[in-house]
Amino acid sequence: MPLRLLKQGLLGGEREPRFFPEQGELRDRYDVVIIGGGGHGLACAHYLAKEHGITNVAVLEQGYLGGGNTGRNTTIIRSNYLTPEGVRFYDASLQLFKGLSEELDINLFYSTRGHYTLAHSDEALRTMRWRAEVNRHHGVDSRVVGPEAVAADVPGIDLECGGNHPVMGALYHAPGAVARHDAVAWGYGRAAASRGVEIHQQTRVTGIRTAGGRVTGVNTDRGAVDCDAVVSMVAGSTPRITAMVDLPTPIEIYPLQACVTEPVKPFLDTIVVSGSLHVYVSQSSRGELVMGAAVDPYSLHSTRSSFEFVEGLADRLIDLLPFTARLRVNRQWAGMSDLTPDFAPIMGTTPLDGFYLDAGWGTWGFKATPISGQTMAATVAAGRNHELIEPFRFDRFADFQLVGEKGAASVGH
Amino acid sequence: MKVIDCPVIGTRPLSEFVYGGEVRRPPMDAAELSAVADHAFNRSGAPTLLREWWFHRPTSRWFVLERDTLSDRIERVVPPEEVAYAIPTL
Amino acid sequence: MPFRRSEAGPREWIDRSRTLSFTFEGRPCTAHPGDTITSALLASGVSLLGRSFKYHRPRGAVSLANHDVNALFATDADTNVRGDVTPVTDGMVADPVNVRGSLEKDADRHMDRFGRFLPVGFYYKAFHRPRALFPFWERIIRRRAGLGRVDTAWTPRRRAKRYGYCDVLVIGAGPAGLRAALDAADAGFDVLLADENPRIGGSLDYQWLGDAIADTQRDDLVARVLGHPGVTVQTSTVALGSYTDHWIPLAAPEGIIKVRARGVVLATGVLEQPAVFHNNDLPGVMLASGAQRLLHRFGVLPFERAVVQAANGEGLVAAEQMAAAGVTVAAVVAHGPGVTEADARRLTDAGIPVYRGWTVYAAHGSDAVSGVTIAPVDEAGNCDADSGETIHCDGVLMSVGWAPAGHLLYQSGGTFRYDDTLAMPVPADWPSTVVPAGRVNGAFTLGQQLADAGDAVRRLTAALRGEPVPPVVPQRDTVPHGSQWPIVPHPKDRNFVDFDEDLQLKDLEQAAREGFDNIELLKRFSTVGMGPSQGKHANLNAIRILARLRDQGIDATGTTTARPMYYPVRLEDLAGRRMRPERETPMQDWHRERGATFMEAGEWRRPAYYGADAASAIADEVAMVRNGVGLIDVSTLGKLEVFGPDAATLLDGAYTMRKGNIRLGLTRYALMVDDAGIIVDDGVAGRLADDHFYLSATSGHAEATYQTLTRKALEWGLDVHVVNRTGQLGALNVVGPMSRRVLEPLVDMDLSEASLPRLGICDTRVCGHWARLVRVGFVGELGYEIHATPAALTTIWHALLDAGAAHGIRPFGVEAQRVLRLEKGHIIVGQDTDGLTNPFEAAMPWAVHLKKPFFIGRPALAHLKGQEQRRLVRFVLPPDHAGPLPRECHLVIRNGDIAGRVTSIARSPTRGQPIGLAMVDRALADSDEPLTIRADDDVLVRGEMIAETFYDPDGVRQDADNPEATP
Amino acid sequence: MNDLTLEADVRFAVCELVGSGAPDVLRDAGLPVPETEQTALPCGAGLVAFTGRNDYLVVTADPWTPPAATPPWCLTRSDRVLCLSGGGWAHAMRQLCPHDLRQLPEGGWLAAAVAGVTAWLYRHPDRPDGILLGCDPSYGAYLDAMLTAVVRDHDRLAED
Repeated sequence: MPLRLLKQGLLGGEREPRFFPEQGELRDRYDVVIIGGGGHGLACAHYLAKEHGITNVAVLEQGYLGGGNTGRNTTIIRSNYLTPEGVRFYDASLQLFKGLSEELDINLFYSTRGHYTLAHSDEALRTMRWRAEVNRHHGVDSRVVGPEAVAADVPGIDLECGGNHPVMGALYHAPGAVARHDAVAWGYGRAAASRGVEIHQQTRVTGIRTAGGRVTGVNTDRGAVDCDAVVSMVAGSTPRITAMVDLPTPIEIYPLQACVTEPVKPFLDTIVVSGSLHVYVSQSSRGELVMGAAVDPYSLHSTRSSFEFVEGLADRLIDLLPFTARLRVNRQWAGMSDLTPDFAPIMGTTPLDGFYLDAGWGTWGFKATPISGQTMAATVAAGRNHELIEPFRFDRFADFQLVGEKGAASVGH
Repeated sequence: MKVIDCPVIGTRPLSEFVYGGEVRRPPMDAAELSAVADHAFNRSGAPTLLREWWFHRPTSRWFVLERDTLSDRIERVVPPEEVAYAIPTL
Repeated sequence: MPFRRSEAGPREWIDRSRTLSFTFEGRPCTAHPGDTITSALLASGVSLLGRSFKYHRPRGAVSLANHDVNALFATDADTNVRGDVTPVTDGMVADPVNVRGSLEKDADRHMDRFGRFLPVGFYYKAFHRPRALFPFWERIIRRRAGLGRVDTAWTPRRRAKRYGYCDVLVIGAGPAGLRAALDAADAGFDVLLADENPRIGGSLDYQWLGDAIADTQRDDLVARVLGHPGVTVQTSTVALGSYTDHWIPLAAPEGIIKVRARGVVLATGVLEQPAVFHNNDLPGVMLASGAQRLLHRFGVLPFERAVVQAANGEGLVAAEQMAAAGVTVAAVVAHGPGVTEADARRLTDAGIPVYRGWTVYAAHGSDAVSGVTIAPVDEAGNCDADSGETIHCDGVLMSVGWAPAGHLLYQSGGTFRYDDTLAMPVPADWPSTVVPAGRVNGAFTLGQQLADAGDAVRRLTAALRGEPVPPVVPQRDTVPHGSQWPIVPHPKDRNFVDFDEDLQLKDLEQAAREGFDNIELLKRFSTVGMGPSQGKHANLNAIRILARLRDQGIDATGTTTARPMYYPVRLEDLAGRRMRPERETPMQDWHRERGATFMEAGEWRRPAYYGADAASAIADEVAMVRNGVGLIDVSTLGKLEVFGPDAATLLDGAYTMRKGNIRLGLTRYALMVDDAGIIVDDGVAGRLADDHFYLSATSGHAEATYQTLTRKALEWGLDVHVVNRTGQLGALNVVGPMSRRVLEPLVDMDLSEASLPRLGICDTRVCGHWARLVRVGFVGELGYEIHATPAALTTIWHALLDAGAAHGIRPFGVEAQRVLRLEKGHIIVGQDTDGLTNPFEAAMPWAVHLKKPFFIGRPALAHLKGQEQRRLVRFVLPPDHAGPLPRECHLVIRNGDIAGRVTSIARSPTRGQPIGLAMVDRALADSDEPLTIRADDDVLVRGEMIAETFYDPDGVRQDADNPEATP
Repeated sequence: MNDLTLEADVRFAVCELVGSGAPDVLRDAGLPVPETEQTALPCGAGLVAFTGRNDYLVVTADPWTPPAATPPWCLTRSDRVLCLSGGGWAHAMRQLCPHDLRQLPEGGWLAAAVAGVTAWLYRHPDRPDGILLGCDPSYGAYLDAMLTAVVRDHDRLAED
């Protein structure tokens, strides 16, 4: 029994400190206003305070902490991307994740489980090899394995997948992990608040004020505040924010859905993804299968669920893991993904001085939480892009310098 | 499942359609790079009433629908002539 | 008769004349047909049915309404089976889940004692320091996770789903639902009435049972509904959720029905809510409605001596029913205005002691209730424990209030507000075509329910007819039906708010204290409402607790989202019949018979090669095409006909190369890019008339190319018809030096270069059938693509095999074709290009005719020309290259960094050395440096870039009149 | 339950008439000309459907050859045509098709997705108790297999 629990058990919960201070009034002025109290926004606030000493910071959240995509994703963390810039960025994120429970003193249940991306065609297998080679070049443990290796790690898998899409191999990514998504936001929020950052929930930004080509403040439904810098970290709400400053972006919003089954005793220790079958699945520490698929087929600003999603997912999952047919779907939900044309994020400075963007996360925002917080904080502090995010700069589209992550387009998540 | 009511082909389930994205007009010859990039990449991402292309597979027919991307309501079927434009030819 | 069966009741579901056998934990048990696992076990005197998720506390039956998630069972073919609603079948083998050993001697039952050390959110607070120890703790925690165990040998039992349609879908066949169904059907609507229970009648069959008026109305309603031709009844059917545009999937016994209704009446009723007191989870503590269901449906008396906690008239009725059935009601404790002085007198007169202003403070017992302590309580809910009294009993009935089963209304866009009198949320607003009726809408008396249903159908009828919708005639009850605060603190806690997740009052208080004082954060931190019952019994009390802590109203506190599914549903039921659209070419059977190994190409399956051994088969197939004649089925190619005066304009606008100046009877390469200049498809465009072109497209992109062309025709206002002939025509390619000789006798025309030149296209007759001949050169030999109807193609295929037999003709597959085209240096879109490759990068500047004023992607390509940062290059490895070949997607390394990747590679039988294509950095492509490839095991392989085509650069082999090509 | 039978390969000559002048050509050949898009008229055992701008699908028992002049262009098709008949046909089709085919009147035509692939459906007045289904020949085997499975399940349920 850990001492921490022994103490709370014996002394009672009254002495437990609050995670987040009671919310006060908005100040008139902040150095930095971060829009979006999800993982990214709270992480950025934390690193601004911790690593750059900038503590006069407000995080404005229209709903509740971590209530957007931070609390709606399927918690997968990996760095087996296709492009060198992607691999470097996500590997840095993964390294931060590993020490994060200790740093934030909250158990994120960061759990390295190994990650299989199944290939059902020789085309997919080629892409797996490409990713594996780029990963290995950058010191990331990914390799192409045969169907037998998949079968050994995934009990009960039907390598024939019902006959239409047999598993021909897989990209195995040993560092692939899961973590409690909510806790990441809470941990960062607590750490940031402890250094003086203000977190304002149920505070909606209604406008961004500019003068002379730079940001001067934001308007909210609780009043206006002045500030030198605004950082937009709002994923699915990005186009609404960029519209406030007339900044056209290539971002489109698509719902991304997920579901869980009732809890059963753990049988699946790894994370399994199939791009061809549009399924990804892992089993949580509660025993639920956590599952997702591709984004919805058309753009929409909504977190409504659709029945087609669970139908399709169930249909394909039981091709892959036939025995799960008897499991029951307990709950489904959706988030709003902000997709870019090259499947890479848009980060850093923008043509508007003092306005910083952290967006375009598509379906992989959660895994980038620590590193985007850290690099965006550095970018805001220095007023120029951190070198790790320079390839993801806002104006790369205007220059036709897209990131090649779309090469792995056949494989999601 | 979403249902699309169309005056031409009747009430149809969404699964019969392919989404073709918003209606946009390309820049013509000798456009600035910025205009080209804007057309190729930028989109009306914020919630709005959007004209979009939708392809109905069983009848092999394209429709332009005006849809509210926030409420998901289809407000109007737009005649294609309204969005048509001429292209320069040799 | 088992000792706990009651006298037979008028509405019971069981057939007492027959007996079934089943086993539970290995012990033989009996049941009557109609019994659920829970009712049969209770009837046999077993009250301990399960163990809780976290603390492994003993649990029993609570609701008998599909909410008893602490009484889950495993059978040989299933797990997490809900015992309260799952019928016993003869020979069933049932076991509890989430126990180690037996239910009684569960090895984890001591977890309860450690509860104080496992407070809310404990797993966030410990086990992570030191980091190295976390995997150890995680293994322990993970072992404790989950409920039932799965068996990897289970196989899916997929059952077909179907669509269903009706004018009006009524969900819930209680009083309001029956009335609504009848009224809607009488109005001329086609009505579907669905109810989760095996019989219709709802609360009429237990809560109202014995009320003479109710009984009469029930018989009348049921008879009329069953007899009405306009009503279809679906029993044992759960409405899973409400989705966009009135789609409501119903989980019916025969499989899921996806219903689209024009209008929906939600007569879904209310869910009885538990009281929160010490040990409120002990077996023997039940919802009053649960006890009524048990008694009236299954003829089971759950107790001998019970205490009833009532905050409403429903609780008193339950007490009276229990007493009438032979249960000794030791006391009714009642607080709040829901039980009046007159009510109390009625019971007292009947010999039932009533404690008004009292509440249940605690239940006692180890594995079952043995007694309760009751205590006075004030209006604010403060309990005077010191004045408490202890009563011996073996059962507690809780009747302290209700929550609306409003999930589908919420999902339909409805909203709720808290009604202080009824002590429950009631619908505030809803769409005109999804209407609540009955108790879900706060109409509690039978009269109110029936009137409310009538009013709901009147409004729905108007909405469906497009008439003005009349205002709501309120039918909500004005007397209390629940307690505002059915929650009692206790120094020893174990007063559970959420039975699924083992959450006690203190846990929610603690979560709020730590800052999780927003209802959504409270839910996520504490996990309240996240278990299998999704908060059906927990959410309302959790909101009450938070509201009180924050000193704000229930509505201000908010609510969590009611997400589908209403009840968990099996993946195999969601999946339904397996449908995998698969396309076949006219030759598919022949390929199978011929022993082809297939590979996937979208919905098609194409022969990869013929024969058992891949390497030798591919080598032989390549050799035969180069030296003799081969035959490949290319029916999967996209085939589009373009007709009309603007045909040339369309193609000029859609493809990078000029099309308008193609001469009649000739073809030209066709490359399509997107607005960003990225290659998306390639093929061949042939001209058959001024206003008629024939196009091919890649197998995987044919449909998309068809869609692009038809859309652009509209967008550009062109007079043109595009017809997709991909599946309507088969196609083959007969190719190799002998191909002309083999084909000539079968065709009605001269095949000389003059008659059908290279890149020529013409319609002719082959084997007497209409066919289209195209002289294409993908594999670099003289060859003829023959397009024909499926029937004709089959004939032609066999005729070619016969005619070519003397020349050793053989079929070849995609693998050989890939080698052959690589020798010729032709790219495969999607393999040699990726999601960002433009034609300049693909080393095909010749395919971009910027002289055209416009084509898709031209604006981008005009800027990108000469700007490419990488380029596709040809390379060779030394002829004596030993060891394994590098593979496709192995990296090109330059100065220790990534400088590109191999996109295609093969041993060229013709050149006698490995050849390939690689996409490399421009600096490297422009240099004359060697090409270094990092192959398997980090072996660096050195190759050389070459400019010329690997094979037959001048194309003499494709000359129909070349004596070498046509020996 | 009514019997359900599947005729898996109804022999028709099928062609597609595309381009201006198509109605005249049909009329000259004595074939019916539906006036509204997405409707069809019976033509012997077959039908003529008006599928788009100037586009017609002609399904006849005997091969029909239009004049060689273009437009309109005539394209021979090899649609797989199946017939599902028996009183339960509309109910059975609910497993494969999201449309409420009870609403499809006699003589009604519908181009719709069936079992996930594009098909046309026609309620021929001569076959009041059934439906003609046509699809691209490459999907023929698949659609046949799906319908066969539906019929088989229907029979099995009927036996129970």
